[in-house]
Amino acid sequence: MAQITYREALNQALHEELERDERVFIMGEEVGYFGGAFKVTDGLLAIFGEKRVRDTPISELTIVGAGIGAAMGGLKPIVELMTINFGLLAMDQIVNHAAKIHYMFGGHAKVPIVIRAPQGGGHQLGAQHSQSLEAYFLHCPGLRVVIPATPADAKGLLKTAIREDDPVIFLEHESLYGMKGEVPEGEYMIPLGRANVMREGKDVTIVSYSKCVYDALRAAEALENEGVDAEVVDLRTLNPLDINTVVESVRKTGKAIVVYEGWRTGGAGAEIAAQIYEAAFDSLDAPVERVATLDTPMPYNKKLEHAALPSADQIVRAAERLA
Amino acid sequence: MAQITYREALNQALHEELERDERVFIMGEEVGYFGGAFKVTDGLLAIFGEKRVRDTPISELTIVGAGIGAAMGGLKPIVELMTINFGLLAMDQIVNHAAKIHYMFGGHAKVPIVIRAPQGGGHQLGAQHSQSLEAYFLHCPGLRVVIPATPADAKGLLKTAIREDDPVIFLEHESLYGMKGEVPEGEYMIPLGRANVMREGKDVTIVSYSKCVYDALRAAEALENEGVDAEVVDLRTLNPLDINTVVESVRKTGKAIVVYEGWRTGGAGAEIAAQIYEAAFDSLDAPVERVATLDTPMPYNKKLEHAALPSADQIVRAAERLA
Amino acid sequence: MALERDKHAAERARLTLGEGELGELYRRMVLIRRFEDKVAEMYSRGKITGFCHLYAGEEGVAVGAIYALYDKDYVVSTYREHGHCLAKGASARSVMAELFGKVTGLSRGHGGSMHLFDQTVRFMGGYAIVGGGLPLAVGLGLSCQYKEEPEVVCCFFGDGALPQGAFHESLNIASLWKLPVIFICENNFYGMGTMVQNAVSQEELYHFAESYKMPGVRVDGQDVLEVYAAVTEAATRAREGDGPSLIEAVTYRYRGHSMSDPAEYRSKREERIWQERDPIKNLRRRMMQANPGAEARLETIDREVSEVIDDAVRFADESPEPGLEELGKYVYSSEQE
Amino acid sequence: MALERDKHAAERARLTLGEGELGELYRRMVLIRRFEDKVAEMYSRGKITGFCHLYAGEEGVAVGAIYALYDKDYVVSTYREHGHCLAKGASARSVMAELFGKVTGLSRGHGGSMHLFDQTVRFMGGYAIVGGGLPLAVGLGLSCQYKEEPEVVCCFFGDGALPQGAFHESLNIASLWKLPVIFICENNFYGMGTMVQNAVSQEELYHFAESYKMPGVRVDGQDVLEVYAAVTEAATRAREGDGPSLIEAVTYRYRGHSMSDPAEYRSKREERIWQERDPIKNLRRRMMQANPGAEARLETIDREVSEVIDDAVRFADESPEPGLEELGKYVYSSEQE
Ligand SMILES: Cc1ncc(C[n+]2csc(CCOP(=O)(O)OP(=O)(O)O)c2C)c(N)n1
Ligand SMILES: Cc1ncc(C[n+]2csc(CCOP(=O)(O)OP(=O)(O)O)c2C)c(N)n1
Ligand SMILES: [Mg+2]
Ligand SMILES: [Mg+2]
Repeated sequence: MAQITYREALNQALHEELERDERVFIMGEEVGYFGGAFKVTDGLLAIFGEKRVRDTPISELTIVGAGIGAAMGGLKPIVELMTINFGLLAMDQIVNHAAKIHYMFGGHAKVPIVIRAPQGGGHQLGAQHSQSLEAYFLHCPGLRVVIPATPADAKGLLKTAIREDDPVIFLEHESLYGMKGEVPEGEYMIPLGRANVMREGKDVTIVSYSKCVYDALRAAEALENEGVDAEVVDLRTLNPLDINTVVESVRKTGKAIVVYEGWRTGGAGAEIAAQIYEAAFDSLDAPVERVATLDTPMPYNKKLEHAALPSADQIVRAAERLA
Repeated sequence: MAQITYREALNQALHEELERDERVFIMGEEVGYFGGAFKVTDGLLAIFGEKRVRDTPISELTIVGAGIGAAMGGLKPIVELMTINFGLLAMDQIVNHAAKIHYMFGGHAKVPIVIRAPQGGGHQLGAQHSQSLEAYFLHCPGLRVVIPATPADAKGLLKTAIREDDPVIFLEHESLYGMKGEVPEGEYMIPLGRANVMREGKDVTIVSYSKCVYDALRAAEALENEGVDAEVVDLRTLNPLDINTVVESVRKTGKAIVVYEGWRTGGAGAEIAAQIYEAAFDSLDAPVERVATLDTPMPYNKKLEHAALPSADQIVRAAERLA
Repeated sequence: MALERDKHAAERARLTLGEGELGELYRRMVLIRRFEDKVAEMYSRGKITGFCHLYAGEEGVAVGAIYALYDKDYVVSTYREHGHCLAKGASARSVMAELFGKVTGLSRGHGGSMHLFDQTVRFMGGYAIVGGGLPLAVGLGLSCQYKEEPEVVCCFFGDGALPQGAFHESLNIASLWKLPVIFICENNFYGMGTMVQNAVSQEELYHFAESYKMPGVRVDGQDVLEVYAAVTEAATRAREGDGPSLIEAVTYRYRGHSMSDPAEYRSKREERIWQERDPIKNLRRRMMQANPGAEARLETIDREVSEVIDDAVRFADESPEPGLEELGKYVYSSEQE
Repeated sequence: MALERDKHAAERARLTLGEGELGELYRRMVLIRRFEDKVAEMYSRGKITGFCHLYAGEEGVAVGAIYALYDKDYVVSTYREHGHCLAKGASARSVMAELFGKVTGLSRGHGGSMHLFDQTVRFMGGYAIVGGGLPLAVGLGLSCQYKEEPEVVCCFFGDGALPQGAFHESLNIASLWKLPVIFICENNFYGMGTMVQNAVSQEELYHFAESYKMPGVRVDGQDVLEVYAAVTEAATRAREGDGPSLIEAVTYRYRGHSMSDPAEYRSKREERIWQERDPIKNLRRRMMQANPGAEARLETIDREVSEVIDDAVRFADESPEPGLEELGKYVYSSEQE
């Protein structure tokens, strides 16, 4: 299998789906001539032309809304938000429209749109450019929320997302674009709602998604040296949420740490923890630990930013508290 | 003490604060001549004039943004969003601006704005007009989130909110406006971050806020007949969150039910539950029960809407499961 | 690029349309008027609940505009959409049933008055966020252009939507991409209790078209034929690939903003003036002038419409409510079956 | 209401301003240019990180506009705000320190290049959401009007912000309420890699003013005096209660969008043409024409500015980073102490 980057894996998925289905098209700011702010759509304009790879003005609300309308008109739009931070301008179209239309019209309308967006901190981009907002979309029935950690998942999940009939929020992590991994060529799809046990272990369950999965894996290695055998679960999608895989693991280990880059308070980790308690209360030896971003806007200073973000270190310390 | 409605209590708080401080003013859609879509600002225009009670066009993003700018310019704006559903259009100004400005400018700027909005379901207004979105604001450091249940709290907390130096999201429930209660006249302030034990009990703790507090109280009465003595805690504010009062109660009762009108998944109740577990794990006999709105957009049909919303009945059943 | 209002357009349209067609326009307007009157009655009897915004007085706009469209053209509307939905061809039965919250309703009782939808007649929904429909119309327009189909999209919204950012973004993009969208602003002078001059810096709303380099025109919304003529022209443009237009139809809502608004901010005098400019009476007068013998036919239409409305109410009343098993359905299409 | 460009405005301004004042304009432009060059150098040496958008080439706009203001007038800007912040009077030291992420920086190292703020000179912040600053400027304008103070607000934004709903909403409200806001669109032809004609349906951006019934004018942003003259006029209007204006300043950024953009979408030829229209050279030439003896003074200024910049770098370099205890501070003002 080829070793390619997360970015290339996404590009491959887009390429294949554009080729497979005439109704699929991409639109967003700088996705065409510029090749995407993070170069995810690089080269696609040259192959598929302006109709299928469409540059838009800076109008997040209407780009998303137009994607919804196009989906209702029978197309399969992929809308790229340059980063999720700008998606806050489109919340009305995402939450009040995309998520509601199928339901409020009694199932008669469908909105097969994929809204892709990079997110995350760690590059000293400051308070307005470093957010991880998956919790907002998790708290909105009608949306699917996909958040891949590996190049293979990025490809497999994006292809699946594009073929869904429901609106999908597809969140990429800015720090992962350059990461390499093995990615199956051609048709490769991963169903939504299947968590991935990335590392088996018996002493503690570390549940995570997106970039934090790597912090979890690093922590697991460190813990191994301390004689702690950690299991690492990558959720891959937050809606549907494969809580069963998590619960099975927690039943085995009796301990759980949830790691996520959103702010700690009210983040996806609170929901995941709550579901763990609800399903595996009797198996838990101690409360679920949450390792997340501090409840502060992201500071620019590198040292401060580093301290605000979750890290392998913090996971190790959480595991030690549980031990 | 006078018995007045929640609506009148809010109106009184606004009236007093407008009188007390020249810098305080109100703006929003229909707040002036119309007296507010829910009549909360009724009569204020006549007393204070157009400068202090300002009707705006339908431009949620810019009304909120203008409130932020006015606050930075030294005023104390109270911005009314006609309902929180329309606040989704202003998420960028709320999350990317109001919540960030103090921090990202190193403490040198202040944004003393109050954003008031009615929310909630139960009036057959359908999917786009029935949401309870407090969880979005809870998951945003930099914002205070105030969500009163009683007329007295509505007054006391609004007056406090107006005098805060930080941005406050002040969420009212559409079903409460007509509710009566005793409200102290004149200067009456309730500090943020103090939960209210509305009913003492020893068998189970029911934690709630806003309208659901009344469902909790009704459930407590019903449970009394079954010999279950429930304690009911009204959180009053979600940020700051007075988890201590809750934990103290749970330490006593060993059982907790969190009741909230947001969607179950990813709602404020997940965070509250997670914090209860974290602080009182050893006191808990069973997992915290969550009673919330079903994870579905709100249907119009009355019977369906009723079934989607949390209710006293469901709380009673949750308590029975815990018993 | 703003166009001067063409004062003869309506008269030319009358000459072009046969008496049968004029009768059809009449029928649709009467249908909507009677429908709304009945809705008001049913609302006060508690059969209809929630927010309910009636279209009485504005029939000339929906009917004139939609009559200028093909069946396969799309319509996007607001919460005040009963009229557009009926004009586009949805059955009175299924609209009334939706308002009654019945499973036989257009949206299976999930939507209610503000959220009608009928894919079969390409009525693409009523939306309750002011300005929310415009981006959707842009997307539908894009889908027509993309598929190289001749359809156009007709998007209705109120004067209250003008100050929304979505208006600007949508017109800008529709113009840039030359999308086949007809933006129809129903200027009834009020957004709830706010007069348009207190909400929009430019009172001649059609002038906004200039910034976006698209044709803009103001028409008399109380003259169904003038609306018809303007939309016909805009639709032709759009179909020929010449892009969007903005049409400001000046009109008036007879009732309050919603069933709970007594409209105390308006004067009785103003209301009376507009009642005299009634679009139905207008067309009736015009048809009678051209052919005094038309009266019998118009009266037949009136009677037929009454029967349709009565039948719709009966149907809605007798229809079952959705069962509780419907509650969790339709959140995700994948989980529907 | 769009105004014709007044070709003699710049020359009139030159005659009005004394040589000392012209020298001050020159000093500020040179300060910004040297500052930005130094920032580029420090960026490549890893002293400055994150996103960093330089203002080189556009100095005429910030300097000309802000020179037309009073000290107590407000300025609101974007992520490309070093120039506006310096022109408004912030010290090079505290701006550089902020870029270095130091606690002595304007925002204590919390903000970085995109989020400068200096209340003492009424520089009300750089914001990184395209269009995000406009509503804030409206609010600041409202606060001036409310307090019945004569201050005005000058709000800078790029051509890329035009398609944002916030632009429309803000101009509409500012016009309705006659707020003292000067909207200055820095049209440098690109928003990242997107040319303005692919983003805005109307290429003459100042024409948008018409819809909002406010004066709109296009000026040559490479002529600091022309900018100064236009903003002086707009500020006078605003101060007299006559409301907002829209000024489109045509300009050019010499570098890529940010430090990481090689600007491959532009031709070398285009870049060369604009280098020839350099605002600093322009003013220098004009001053020398009027008085050939000015050269010595200009060279002194150049030298002084170099010293200021070197000092700023030294200061920034030697300043301490914020301690970890700063991390949780400033989330809430109540918890700060
Ligand atoms: C974004 C948003 N803000 C506010 C409202 C509340 N609201 C509903 S209708 C309305 C007035 C709209 O007036 P207009 O667009 O003129 O339409 P009309 O009712 O006159 O047909 C308002 C403010 C809303 N539904 N959506
Ligand atoms: C709402 C939003 N969308 C997208 C971006 C990403 N972005 C940053 S700058 C920029 C281009 C802005 O161009 P322009 O307004 O012309 O300003 P210039 O950079 O030319 O000064 C874009 C798309 C953003 N910061 N905010
Ligand atoms: Mg109206
Ligand atoms: Mg630009």
